[in-house]
Amino acid sequence: MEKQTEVPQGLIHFAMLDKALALARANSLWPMTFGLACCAIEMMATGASRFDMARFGCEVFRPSPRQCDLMIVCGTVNKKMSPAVRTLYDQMPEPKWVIALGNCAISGGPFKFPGQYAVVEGVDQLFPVDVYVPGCPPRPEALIEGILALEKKLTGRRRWPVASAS
Amino acid sequence: MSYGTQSIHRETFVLNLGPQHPATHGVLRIKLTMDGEYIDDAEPVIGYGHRMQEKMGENRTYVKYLPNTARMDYVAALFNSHGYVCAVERLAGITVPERAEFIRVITAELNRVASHLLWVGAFLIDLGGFTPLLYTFDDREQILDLLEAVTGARLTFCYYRFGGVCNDIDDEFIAGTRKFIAHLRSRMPMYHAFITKNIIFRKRCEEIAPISAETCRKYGATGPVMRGSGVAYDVRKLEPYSVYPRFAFNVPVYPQCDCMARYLVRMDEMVESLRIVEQALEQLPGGPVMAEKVPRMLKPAKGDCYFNVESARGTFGVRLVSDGTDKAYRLKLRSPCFSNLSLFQECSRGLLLPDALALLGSLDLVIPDIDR
Amino acid sequence: MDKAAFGDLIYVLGFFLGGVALGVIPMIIAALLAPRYTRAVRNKTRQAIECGIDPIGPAWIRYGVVYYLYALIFVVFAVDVLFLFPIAMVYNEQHGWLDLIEMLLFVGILALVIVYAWVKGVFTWKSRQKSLKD
Amino acid sequence: MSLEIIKAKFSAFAVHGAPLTAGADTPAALPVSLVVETRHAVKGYDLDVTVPPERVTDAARLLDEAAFMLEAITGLDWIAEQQFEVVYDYTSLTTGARVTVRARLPRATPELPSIAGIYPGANWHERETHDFFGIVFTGHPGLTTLLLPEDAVFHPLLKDFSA
Repeated sequence: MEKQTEVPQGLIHFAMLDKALALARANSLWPMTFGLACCAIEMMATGASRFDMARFGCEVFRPSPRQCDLMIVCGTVNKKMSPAVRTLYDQMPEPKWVIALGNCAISGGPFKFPGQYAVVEGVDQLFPVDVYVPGCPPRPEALIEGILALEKKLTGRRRWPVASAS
Repeated sequence: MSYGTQSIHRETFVLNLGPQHPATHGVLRIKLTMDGEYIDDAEPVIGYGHRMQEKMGENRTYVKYLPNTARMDYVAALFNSHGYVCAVERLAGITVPERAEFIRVITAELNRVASHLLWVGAFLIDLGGFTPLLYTFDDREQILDLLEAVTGARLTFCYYRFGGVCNDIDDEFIAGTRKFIAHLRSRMPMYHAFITKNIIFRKRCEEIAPISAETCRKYGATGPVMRGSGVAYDVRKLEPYSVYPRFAFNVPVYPQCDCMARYLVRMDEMVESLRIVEQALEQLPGGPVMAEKVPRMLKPAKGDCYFNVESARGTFGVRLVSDGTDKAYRLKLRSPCFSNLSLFQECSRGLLLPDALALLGSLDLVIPDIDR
Repeated sequence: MDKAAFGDLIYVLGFFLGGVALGVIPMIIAALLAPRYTRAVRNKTRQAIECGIDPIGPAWIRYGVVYYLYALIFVVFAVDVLFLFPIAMVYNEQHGWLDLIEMLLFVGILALVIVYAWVKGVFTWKSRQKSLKD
Repeated sequence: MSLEIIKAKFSAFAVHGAPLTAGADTPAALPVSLVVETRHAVKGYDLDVTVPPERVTDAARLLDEAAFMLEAITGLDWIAEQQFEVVYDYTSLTTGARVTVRARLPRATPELPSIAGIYPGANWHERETHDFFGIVFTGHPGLTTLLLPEDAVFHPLLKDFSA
């Protein structure tokens, strides 16, 4: 099955309705509690009181893949774990999106060296990824920026002012 | 003979407390053979977070391996760096100036408090209470601000160097630390009030999953797990390293062997660590923070040595075998969680599933520390 | 059947159809608007969830009788509430306190199920580990 | 049980008549028990004992009676000398003394009795050493892979390992 990056279309779709659906989905992304390694602690810090992902609709961390529509892959996916990660990706209902959090999820990060035998170099080898958040571990603000980027991808409009590069 | 515990033989079924589970804090999988609500056998399957740390120890030079040390037990990363750096210094014979030793102890103990705070939040989530996480993370963020100002990182610090530390602490850090110590001391009664005295928490933790001192010794479980079983084993006291002998602190030990004892040990350890940091700040000497002539391409002498530190989760040991080149010949990392988890199979037999999760939470596991 | 009864039946039928519609229409909307298929890389979409691992062994096995007793207690109180509806309809028409006593009597007798289960030890979940003291 | 008694007991493992080459860093091929006293501050352990491979369980039993704790089992691949070395680190919970027990194995047939019966904690350490080096611990309750994927047949920490 070639990796299709876009959410499959429904039988019927109206322009206005799709815009409304996209807005609703963008503001209620339910991430899956899926901590692999160090980035998981930063994801917890983002969900906790100071950085508070709940301001962007990402409050509810669902443990079961059936009840979440955003998989934040935070940490190193190694070869023993990759069948489980793909199974979880399958078991998530559509529409679903993936954020690759941290260098390990993007490209194997600090554990990528010639002759390495255990790490999958990048989650996009396993399934399509929507937003890449670099960092080792990325700061909570970076994860929130990733979520805003995903919302922009969904609704086509950025709801939050872009940090001015002063 | 009540219905609940009648032991007519029933078929057992296998349940996967799998790699993706909120209670396993990472990618630990436990194959549970269940008889109704009771656990017949719980076999932890590890390796889902294996990241070749020891293989990388052999094909990276000593200095390039420093970031790796912080990515094993990333919740208390400074202890791993401390163990690795001291092992190389012991082998290469580098002496560290006084001030650097003090800074190492201050930052490491702050990291221990941050690690225990994170553990309290995570442990309570395992038992179903979400609110303590928000309080403890709030306090932990203040520590991370302090450490970030000095080291530049929030979680995976690369702060210690062979021969000292890479950045001196300034007065702002010292003032901030003093303010934080006063703040957390004032918060401890609140934590005890709404966690320790909470009847549900006490019902879930008292007399649950006892681990005897003999089991701890046989399995090599150290740290708060062993001190919760009545054994006062603390590397800072038994094999003093760095400048720990100059500080007066006691090692909290609770004889009850249950989850509550391990929780109380960690709560008291936070207060002890604050005492250490306070005394270290008072006796902080001046002077350089880096030894003078540390060769850039470090080639320690041939031979091997062992160094272990008291990490937040137990003793973290480094066995370093060098053959005189700039890369280690063999770097063995003795991780505390590895041995702490190995007793789970024996100690969880016959437990109810929720109690087994309380036991798993009280062992304070960090999975990449187990899988290395 | 005279006119009035027939009129009431219409109400019941309308109410019933409303209920069915409430259930079916969202399913139709979902079938129309939802994405046609779920992207899968290992086509494990239909599989039972076990934390990412294929389930081992069947789940259709003989369970302990304790769970049956829990279900029984639930069913008893579900039926109990069913009988409270008619009482709620005619409550307080003659002497309210008389209805109250009858209702409490009725619920009290049914509550004996819990007492029985409690005595039989259904609610005690003792861990099968021998504690360290003995 | 103080260190001297342990040291005396260990020297009992010495094969009679074998030349005790004191101070030699790599012991002679002869299975001889070499007990070297080291300074804790310099090496990190107090007693360095090299025992013949089949006596590893006796060493473990001896230290178990002395209430020592098994810290770690390290595998070492001396490819130059075609030998494996398995290093057991024991530490005393009361005195803080550390004993390191070493065993040398031929690289072709890495065979060693398992001490999982005496120290259950060694179960995982031995499985991990088997994972990384392929050293077989006879009598181990379940010598399957621990950290590598279930179907892994390679041993990554061997010096001649190439991914």
